[in-house]
Amino acid sequence: DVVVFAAASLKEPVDRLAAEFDDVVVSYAGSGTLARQTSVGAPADLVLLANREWMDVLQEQGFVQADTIADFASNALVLIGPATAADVTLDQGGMTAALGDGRMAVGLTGSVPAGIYAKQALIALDLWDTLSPKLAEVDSVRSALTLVARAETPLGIVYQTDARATDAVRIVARFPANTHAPIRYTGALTAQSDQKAAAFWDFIQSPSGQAVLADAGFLPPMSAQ
Amino acid sequence: MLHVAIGKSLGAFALNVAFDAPAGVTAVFGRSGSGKTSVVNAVAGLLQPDAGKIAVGDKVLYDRQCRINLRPQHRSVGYVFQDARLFPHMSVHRNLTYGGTHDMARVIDVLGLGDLLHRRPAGLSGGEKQRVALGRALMSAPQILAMDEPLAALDAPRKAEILPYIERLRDEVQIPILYVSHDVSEVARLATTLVILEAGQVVASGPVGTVLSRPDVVPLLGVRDAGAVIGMKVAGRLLDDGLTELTFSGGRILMPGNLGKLGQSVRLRIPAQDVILATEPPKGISALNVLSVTITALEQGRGPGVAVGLRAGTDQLLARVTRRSAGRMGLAVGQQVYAIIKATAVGPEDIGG
Amino acid sequence: MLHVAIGKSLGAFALNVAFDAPAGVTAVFGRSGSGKTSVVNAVAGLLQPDAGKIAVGDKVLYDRQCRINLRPQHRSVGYVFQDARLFPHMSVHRNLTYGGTHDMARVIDVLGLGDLLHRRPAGLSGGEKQRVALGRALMSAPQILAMDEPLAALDAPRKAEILPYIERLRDEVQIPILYVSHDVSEVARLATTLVILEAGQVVASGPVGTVLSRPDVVPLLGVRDAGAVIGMKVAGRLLDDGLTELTFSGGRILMPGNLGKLGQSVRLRIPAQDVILATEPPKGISALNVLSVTITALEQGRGPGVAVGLRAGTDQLLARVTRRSAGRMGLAVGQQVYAIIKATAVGPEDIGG
Amino acid sequence: MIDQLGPAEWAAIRLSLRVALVATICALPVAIAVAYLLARKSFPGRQLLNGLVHLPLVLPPVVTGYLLLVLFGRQGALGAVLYDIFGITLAFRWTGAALAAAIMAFPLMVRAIRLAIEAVDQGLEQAAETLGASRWRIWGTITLPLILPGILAGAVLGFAKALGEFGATITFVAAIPGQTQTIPSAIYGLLQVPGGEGAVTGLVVISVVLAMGALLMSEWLAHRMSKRLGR
Amino acid sequence: MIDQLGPAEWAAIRLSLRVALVATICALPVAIAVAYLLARKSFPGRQLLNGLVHLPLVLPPVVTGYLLLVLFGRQGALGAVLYDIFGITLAFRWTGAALAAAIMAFPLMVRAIRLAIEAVDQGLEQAAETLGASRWRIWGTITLPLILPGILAGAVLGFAKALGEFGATITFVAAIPGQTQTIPSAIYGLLQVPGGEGAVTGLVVISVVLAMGALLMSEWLAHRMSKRLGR
Ligand SMILES: Nc1ncnc2c1ncn2[C@@H]1O[C@H](COP(=O)(O)OP(=O)(O)OP(=O)(O)O)[C@@H](O)[C@H]1O
Ligand SMILES: Nc1ncnc2c1ncn2[C@@H]1O[C@H](COP(=O)(O)OP(=O)(O)OP(=O)(O)O)[C@@H](O)[C@H]1O
Ligand code: MOO
Ligand SMILES: [Mg+2]
Ligand SMILES: [Mg+2]
Repeated sequence: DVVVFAAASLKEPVDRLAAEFDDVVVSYAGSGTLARQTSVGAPADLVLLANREWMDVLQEQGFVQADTIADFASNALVLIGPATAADVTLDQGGMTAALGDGRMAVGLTGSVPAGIYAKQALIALDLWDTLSPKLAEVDSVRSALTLVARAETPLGIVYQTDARATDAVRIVARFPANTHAPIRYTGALTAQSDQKAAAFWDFIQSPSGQAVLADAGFLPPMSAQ
Repeated sequence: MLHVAIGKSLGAFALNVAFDAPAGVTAVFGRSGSGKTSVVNAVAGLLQPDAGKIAVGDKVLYDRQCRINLRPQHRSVGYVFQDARLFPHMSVHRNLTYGGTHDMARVIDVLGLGDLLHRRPAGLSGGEKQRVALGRALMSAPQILAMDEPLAALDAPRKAEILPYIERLRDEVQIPILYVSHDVSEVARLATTLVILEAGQVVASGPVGTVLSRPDVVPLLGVRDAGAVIGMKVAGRLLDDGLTELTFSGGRILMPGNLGKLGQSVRLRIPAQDVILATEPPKGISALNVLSVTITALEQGRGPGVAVGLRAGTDQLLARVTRRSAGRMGLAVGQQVYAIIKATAVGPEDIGG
Repeated sequence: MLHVAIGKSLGAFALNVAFDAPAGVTAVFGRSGSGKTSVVNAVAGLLQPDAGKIAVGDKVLYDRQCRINLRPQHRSVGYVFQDARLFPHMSVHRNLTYGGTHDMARVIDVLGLGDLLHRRPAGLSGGEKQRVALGRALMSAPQILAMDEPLAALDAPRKAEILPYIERLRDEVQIPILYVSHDVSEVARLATTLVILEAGQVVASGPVGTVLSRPDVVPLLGVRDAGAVIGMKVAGRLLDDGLTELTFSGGRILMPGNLGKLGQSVRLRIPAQDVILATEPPKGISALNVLSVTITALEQGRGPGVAVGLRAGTDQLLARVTRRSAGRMGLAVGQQVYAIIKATAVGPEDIGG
Repeated sequence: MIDQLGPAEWAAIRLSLRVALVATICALPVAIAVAYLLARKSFPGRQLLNGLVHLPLVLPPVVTGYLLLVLFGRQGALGAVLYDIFGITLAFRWTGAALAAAIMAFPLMVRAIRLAIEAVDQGLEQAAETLGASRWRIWGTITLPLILPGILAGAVLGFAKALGEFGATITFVAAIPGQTQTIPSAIYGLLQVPGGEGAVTGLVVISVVLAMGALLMSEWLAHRMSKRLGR
Repeated sequence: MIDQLGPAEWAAIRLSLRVALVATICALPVAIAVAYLLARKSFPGRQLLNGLVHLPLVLPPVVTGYLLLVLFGRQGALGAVLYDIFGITLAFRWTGAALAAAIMAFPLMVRAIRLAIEAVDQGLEQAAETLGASRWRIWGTITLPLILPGILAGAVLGFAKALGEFGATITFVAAIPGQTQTIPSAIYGLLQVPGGEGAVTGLVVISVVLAMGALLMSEWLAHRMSKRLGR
């Protein structure tokens, strides 16, 4: 079997991609967990991470084939609110008004990729100092989504792809791409991978593969934009 | 004072018991599994009968028909459990005062608990434990005291250590005492009333003297334990010899030891096997007590013994002789004979106050 | 056969015991806390002494100096615990055969266990439990049998049910038996040798008859339990009367019941308090046994009693009379008197085989 | 190791201690009551209650966290009631973290205490009854003191579990530094970034020391208690 | 609910059962041995062992998972030995999932069994000694049968915990469908996709039913056993 380690937020499209092949199995987890597992010799043939930094670590240590590293998708950061919420302007006044005495759900701003990007965007928009005490940091971007969907928090920052997951939320603002580092989904074949893994990796990057990702709301990789 | 008339089925075992316990000690006697503990538990409220009534004086503790069933807390039954059940995490003093401090000083004094107060139950000997349990029950000011084989777990010296306390209790505390036991000499020494249970039924009950000399009760008690219990008066003391003189309707009897104050009533148990019969007045004999008696009954037992009912004055005595002796002496009902009672043969535990 | 000489300190308690137990029953007697169980545990290997030696025949079980200390598994001590300790999760049959199947059929027969084999310990009465425990120990083919108060937890009827089994054992099994008890009548009935412990020390030991009639032992036993134990022979049976005739150096004695086969040796305990003395041969009296005896000692006790040592033939008897009687009859050492022993006064548990 | 801990980590340590202590102390009476019910009473739904108590043990912690959110969130059935009537908010407060920790520790506490209650000699309680003591007095003076060692064991076990709880806590109340970021959520964050190992080790050592300290103390206390009972 | 479960979910259910069963069965003998040591023997390091056993209870599961990865990964101290000598790989295999589950369940099992051992009347073992039984025979015929109810309780508790374990498992062996994806990691994955709630509910219900079933069965078995002992 081809074993793929993929970031949890990729589950929807990658499941569909894998279904095209008979013998591809995918294990989902947070990018940090995947990277650490790969670095102790996990039997992964292909790793798909939501975080460039970990890929660099894996490359340095020689766990991945450097020449196969490539971006295969990107994403956008959005602000979500409950289904009934109105659009929010991304400035001090708009944000505080929308927030009221509630909190804003984000991934852990120190470690979860979606949280790291959210922090960068808020700093760039000069909102960090005002909003950082009002954050509710959670272990994954999906937990942030759940908090908004359950109306526990009036706002949350997630990927554009996540916002599509439930009718209980709607996108109330989009963070301009220049407010945060590019959200790059990077993949690479591991040192132990074989021909079949390469075929799947090629398929992901092929137009039909890209169509599946686009269908799930992902954007094309930065290089292609 | 205490009226019990209850029915209860416990699995295959059916309890069906009715008796009245007047003031003084009522002994509940019977072999293992006969239902003694169940009766006491019902009185204390730890076992709910299926039917019947339990009352102390005019306080109804349980009445099926009137749907009265007081909780144990409200029954004022001082219960001394066979296994003491002292609270292991409390000092003796806290154990004693748990249910109240009624008559505290005197209870501690009577039971000799003064030196134990600051110790813990785990460090007490079996006898000490039972004394504390007794004290604890008494200090809760009970209207009736129930003791379930309080001495069964103890060896003879410990028993001897506690029995006098219970006697003092009976004489000093004016409440009915329900006393479960399977030891006849304890029963004879302490009880005024005796209830004998067998398989959950009362097979005999009444004043202890009457019950103990009933021939049909003998097999329940064991042959060696049959005997008469006679009320006597202390008539004098023979100081030189350390003897006490007792009188009763049939004459006088000398007993070793100091058996109470002059004029006091005492109860003396005379085991049937300790009575020797003679057709002529014996002479030069070490037994001090020779009574002139009339034979009222001769009953052949299963073994080699013959039970001889005797009348001494208005009291009944019981003697047990071998069939051979009975034949050789030509014993017959109505015959006048001499009963020889060896003074030392009646041990201290057979002499009740 | 069994040699014990050990020292052990248990907290504040110091055990220091030496005695030899020949074949037959050696009773270890003493009040609660005197160290009886500790001795038996040391023999069985459940308690390691600090010093000394334990041997059965020439098999050394423990020797401090030679650093021998056999594990309980290798001691072949059949131990009957006071609390039976039957394995609750096994049938009686599996319990019995746990340690072996030595002489299985006979053990089951002797102890009357046939009907119990498929039951579980929880359903057994106390007496049945002890019988199974005994059978289990026997079937492990022990070289010595140790019984720690096997009857203490039982009521009188249960005791009476088991004692005959133990007697048959003593007579049929040729191994030494160490028998812990605090009941003199049990001891007198079963034991050939008696070891009395007090506070971890042996205060008296020797043949049971000798020890029981030692005046200094009387306070350890309790006044009522002193008495002679005399070896006798079954000389005849008076079938009509259900009596057995026994002879000994001092004459003949008639006892109720069937006390063994013709010619068999039996041991008879005659409690001092059951002997009446007379200066003239008594006539027309229900007591069957009148022996001509010589007074060998007169000992004034603390109470109103006088202990009278008697010689009947070559055997020693003990009588206890009141001081008043002793005075009135003018008893003196060397005097020839008559001892009257009431046949029924010796109960079955005082007659040993 | 320890010197690699920044102020955020120390805040997490303080908070974790508070959360675990409060969780243990508040859950204890409930655990005792439930253990008592399960040990002593038979009522319809007894096995249901037993199952419910064990649920947090069986479910993945995230699911438990989600259920807590559904029940105790602002829109949740119980959460709304708590807020409207008592003005209590659990969401994103350390109190919510304590609730999550308490619920996860609950099965362990109940089991330990239930065993202790089942071991109490009911004869002693009967004796107290015949001495006229009310049910509550019996409970307070006989049963409770006798099961104290079991309660202690349950409390320490619960405390240890509460210190280690992560999944349910972060799902229910997120990880707000100083308010809901406990040691485990700090550790989780540190593990997600390259090079966080040093601080992780420091935090792990501290939580191990705390939990083991509690454990040892409880064994020592239990030993002393049983000595006092003269066993 | 149940009908929303696809083949991957059913595979996860089968795998979870296998993992939980194997974990319980393999951990049981070790748990019994450790419980016996803790209950009966005093040796230097006893408290250390006690602490070690409780460690998985205290640590966040992810940390336990990482420690397992570090120890039992192919590069790990123990993992390398196991591989070189026995050819066994644990990391990223279902056997590793079983190891993780076993380690997380271990403290619960040891505690339950230890209590049972402490409650055995040693007088019975002494009686067996005097009957000539060897230590092993005593263990097999007396001690073991008497502590069976405790072992059963420990096993079921461990089984329930093993069914629910997530953090350590996903960290140690990832969540490879059909190989290491257990019910909890399947739940985690489903929570990441739109509309996964139906299947999540199905999985939750199934794991609750499995654990509760085991729990009820154990209570019933324990009841029967104690009846057989005539209590
Ligand atoms: N809850 C119960 N269920 C079934 N049978 C019971 C129950 N309680 C008692 N029994 C039975 O009732 C009978 C009487 O028991 P009880 O304890 O009253 O006897 P006892 O005379 O006190 O005996 P002992 O002298 O052994 O203490 C026994 O056969 C006992 O097995
Ligand atoms: N392990 C121990 N540590 C301290 N003291 C002990 C220990 N074992 C026994 N003792 C003490 O040794 C003494 C003798 O105990 P032992 O059990 O041998 O007495 P016993 O004669 O069998 O008493 P009983 O008739 O009550 O069974 C007692 O005072 C007891 O408290
Ligand atoms: O689950 Mo991720 O690592 O935020 O894409
Ligand atoms: Mg009883
Ligand atoms: Mg003893």
